[in-house]
Amino acid sequence: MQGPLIDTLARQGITRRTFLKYCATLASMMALPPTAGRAMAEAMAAARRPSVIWLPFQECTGCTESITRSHSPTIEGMIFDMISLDYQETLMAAAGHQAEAARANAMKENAGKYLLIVDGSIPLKMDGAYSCIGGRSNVDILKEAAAGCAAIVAMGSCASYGGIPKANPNPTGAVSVSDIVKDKPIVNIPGCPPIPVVMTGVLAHYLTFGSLPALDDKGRPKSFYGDTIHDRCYRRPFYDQGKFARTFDDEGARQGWCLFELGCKGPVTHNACATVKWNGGTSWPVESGHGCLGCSEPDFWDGGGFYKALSAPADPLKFAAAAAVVGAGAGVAVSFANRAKKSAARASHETTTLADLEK
Amino acid sequence: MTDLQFLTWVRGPGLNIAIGIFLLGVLWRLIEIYTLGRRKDLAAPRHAAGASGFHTVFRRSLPLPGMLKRSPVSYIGGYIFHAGLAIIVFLGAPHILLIKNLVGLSWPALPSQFIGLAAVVTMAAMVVVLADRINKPVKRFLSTFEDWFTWAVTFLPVLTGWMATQHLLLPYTQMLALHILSAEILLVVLPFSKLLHGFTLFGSRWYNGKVNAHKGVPV
Amino acid sequence: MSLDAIPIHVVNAPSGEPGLTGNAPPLLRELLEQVRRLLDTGEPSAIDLSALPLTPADLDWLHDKLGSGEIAVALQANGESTLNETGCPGVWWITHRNEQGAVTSQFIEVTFVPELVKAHPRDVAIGQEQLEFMISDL
Amino acid sequence: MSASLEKGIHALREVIDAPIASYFSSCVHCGLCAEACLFYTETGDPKYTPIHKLEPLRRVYEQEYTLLGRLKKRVGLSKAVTDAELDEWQELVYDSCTLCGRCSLVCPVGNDLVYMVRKLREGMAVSGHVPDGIRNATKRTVETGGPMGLKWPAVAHVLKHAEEVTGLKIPVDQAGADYLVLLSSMEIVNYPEYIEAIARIFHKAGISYTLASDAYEATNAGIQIGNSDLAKVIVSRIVDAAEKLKVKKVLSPECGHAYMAIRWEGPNLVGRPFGFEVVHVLELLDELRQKGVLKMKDKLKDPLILHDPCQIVRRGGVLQAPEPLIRQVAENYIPTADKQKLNWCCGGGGGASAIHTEAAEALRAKAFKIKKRQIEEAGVDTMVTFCANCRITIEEGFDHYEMNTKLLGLTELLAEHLEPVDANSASALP
Repeated sequence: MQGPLIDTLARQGITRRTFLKYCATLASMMALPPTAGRAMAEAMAAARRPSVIWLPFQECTGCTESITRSHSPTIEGMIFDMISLDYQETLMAAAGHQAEAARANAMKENAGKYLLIVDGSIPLKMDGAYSCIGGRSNVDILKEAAAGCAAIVAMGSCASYGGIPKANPNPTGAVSVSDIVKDKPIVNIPGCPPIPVVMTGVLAHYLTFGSLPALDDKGRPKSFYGDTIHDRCYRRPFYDQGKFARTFDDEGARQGWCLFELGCKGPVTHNACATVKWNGGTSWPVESGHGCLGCSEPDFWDGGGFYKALSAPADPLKFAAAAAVVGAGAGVAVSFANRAKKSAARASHETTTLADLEK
Repeated sequence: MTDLQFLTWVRGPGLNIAIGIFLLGVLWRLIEIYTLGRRKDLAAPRHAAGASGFHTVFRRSLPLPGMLKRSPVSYIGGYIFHAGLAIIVFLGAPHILLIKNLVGLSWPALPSQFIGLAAVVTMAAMVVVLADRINKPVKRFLSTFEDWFTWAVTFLPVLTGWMATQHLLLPYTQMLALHILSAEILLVVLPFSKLLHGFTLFGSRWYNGKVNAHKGVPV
Repeated sequence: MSLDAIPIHVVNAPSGEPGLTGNAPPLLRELLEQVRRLLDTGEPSAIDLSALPLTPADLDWLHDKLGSGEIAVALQANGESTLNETGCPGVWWITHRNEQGAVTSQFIEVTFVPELVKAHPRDVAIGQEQLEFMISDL
Repeated sequence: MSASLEKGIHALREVIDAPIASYFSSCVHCGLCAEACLFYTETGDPKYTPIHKLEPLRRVYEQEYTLLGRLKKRVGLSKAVTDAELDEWQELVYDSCTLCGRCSLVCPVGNDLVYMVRKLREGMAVSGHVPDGIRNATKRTVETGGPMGLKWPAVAHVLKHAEEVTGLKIPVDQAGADYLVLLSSMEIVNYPEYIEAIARIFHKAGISYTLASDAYEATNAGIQIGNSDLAKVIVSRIVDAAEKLKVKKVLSPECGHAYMAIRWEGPNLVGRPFGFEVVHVLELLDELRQKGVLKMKDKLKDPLILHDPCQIVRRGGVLQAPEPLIRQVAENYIPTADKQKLNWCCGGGGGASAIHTEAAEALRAKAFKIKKRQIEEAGVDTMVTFCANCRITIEEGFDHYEMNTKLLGLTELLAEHLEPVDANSASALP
């Protein structure tokens, strides 16, 4: 499978025009200038395939599913043809020692040049014993693989921020890639799972320009995570008008009104779902009638309940009643003291005489 | 602490603590104040139309003839920012939802653009009122640390709320968390500062009206 | 079962979309600049319509203003794409759709012929091979 | 802490109540009360802001009756009230406050500021932080019966003169009369015409009345200095006399503080409701006017304005009587913009007119500018009022600004224009 990507694609029945069209759309999504589409296509068509090592840690394989099941005939999938995916447990034919050997080999041959993709969080408790591959802990493998890589792509919320394994009370001591690796460029592609085109967009950028795209303060590509779901949501006008669905089966829900009151986390969630949508642009959670869970934000699992509106208390009031009782008690106690003091003052009143007017 | 953790804290434990202190403080202070008692007025009362504590509670919301001209900024600025705060707090959709979650009552909201406008107008009025406090000799003379502090504590929730919805300066999540935190600070400060006037003003007006109504003077 | 059978649908299309924002007219000036540049230097350029805050009404307005020209190209490549010359020769309205028919991106290109329409030399070379093969078979 | 200061704090501890607690908790330092105070509007000095005058009371309230205040005091965050401070505040509480109560009308949160000043004076008085003028007036009232040291023989002399002028008998110590008529020293000394006017009007109306030789003085310096014990001593004389003579009603003279003392503070000072009614002379006159008894032989033509004394109108509740009465006798009455309960004080109430220090007199003169302006804006040469204390202060103001304005007492004015008395009436002198 060596040679320019375009030939590989041609063999799979993807025409040059289809590829150009795809690159134009990809550039548009990544907020690159219109001319970048062609530059991208040219660069990628002729690109040398970089070695990619994909390490799965404490994960559910949802991220891999998302990428590999992206819409037919999988242009996104085709992008993977332009990389040399030297290690991906789920996809590779090799197993056991063979697989491990393949990884070791790729790392050695492409030292300092390979791209490392990680999905899943890394458990640290009990010396990382919660998740091991071939007898070695994830943290160990990560440190070794990271040492020789050019850059790391943290795929999904687990690798980016710890994700569900890190959810309170975090029994395995799960952490993100960036918690462990500090000296390599890391791009986070959070989401549970992430949107496939974001993944391919980042790969395309890396292949075209030899660098990672511009990142925000949470290490996410700005082009996809720059706006919140709420900002781009087609139901946003209903929010502005104050029209809300109050249950999942009321008139408001049928009318397609805003799901804020049903706990939609769109306003605090940065992702591209509202514009890119899912399943080849078919739909996305809000369009299907369910609020955003906020899956691409750090610690979304502990964000105070999926069905609780953002402006509602995250927990039920715990000590309001007790505080009221204590306050009333304090007030009554002070009032008793005050009344006693005042009565005492009145009782000890000395009738004023003229002499008292002098200083 | 991540943004979302911060937001979740202010929505959870932070809110719990703030509402707890608020309830504790308000009850304590109100009981402390109103149980101090008052002597019965033994003089034979004079009755006059429009003279009662109840009347004064409402009548005192309007300036006395001539006063508007003497201190237009206090009155107009004061009306605008009090009305603005009321509109934002009681007619903003997320706020109504919060109230609904806390006490179960709910009513229709105003469009968010209108609330945004109200916030801008409110902030403008508050800035003008602050400038007036700095400029006017009497206000400056009376002002203590508490006056500046409570101004800031009242201003910040409006500012952060508005900045959050307009996506200014900080990401929405951080700004929203700061907004909620600043509102919580306001709740905590309220019972122990002059902001308690939101409650005691009714008592004060009523007492004033009542004492003078006994003499047949509608005040 | 089609998607329409699912009884959740937007009865009232979200408002805010109709109405002109005033963002479209300046684009005409930009196009004029780009056409001048094309004539002076031969350099093609493009405007990414999906990256701009344009409402459907804005797009309709723009579409109406530019009108339609003589050439309309339809490209079947992973969904249909249309590359239509507008009433202003050299200005092309390009819409890419996915297989579901949804618009994925939309451009106005200022060029003599859109790059996508031209056949690439390497593809032409493949065509040449095919023709030679056909002739050799005669 | 000095013994006198201790007494002062003790007195404040006794008088601080729920309204005061509510008022201090409501104040937002908006400063609007300053705009209602003539000492501020005429001087522009922010220290005359009414709420500032109450600072010592606020601190005592906070330190004595709030939990936080007690804690703050304990850790030194709230400093105790000192003699030096009260000394400084004496000017603010007495010289520059006439208890006019205009501030209580404007406070947007509803604070009754004058209510608090009156209470603060309880503490100021017993801790000795009072101006000499008011202290001496109080002493004289308690010791001799009146603030000017006037004794009964002098009063009897004035009464005799009035009888001669009017030709009417003025009853003294007559049990069972309808009205016990009270006077104020100022009227006796400066405006004896008032007594003549009363004699004529009562005669005309055919109402029985009496004076009491042991309770002729209605003014009460005790409520001005702010000491309830002494005020009680003074007011008790009237109560005792009224009860002894079994009168139905007690007639308060025009004097504002006298009315306040006997009508509103009286029952609270003696600690029980009165068995008789207290009526202000204008209330009686207005009642007579409505009955058609008060007929004028002619009317005053000069354009004039009315000065509504604070303690009678704004603070006393005699709101409706003055205007119909002035219209009864004056053809060209010009209502001022700030009239009735909104009227501006003359600057001499609350005992201020008794303070004769140079500074206090200068301040009073400054404050008087507001009255001067009212007169000038109305463009009149005549002002009518119905309070002896106001009259003295206003006359002083006229002198100070060398104004040629005429000042008239309402009751006298009415008496002067009253239809002639029927000489055959029963109460006429033989």
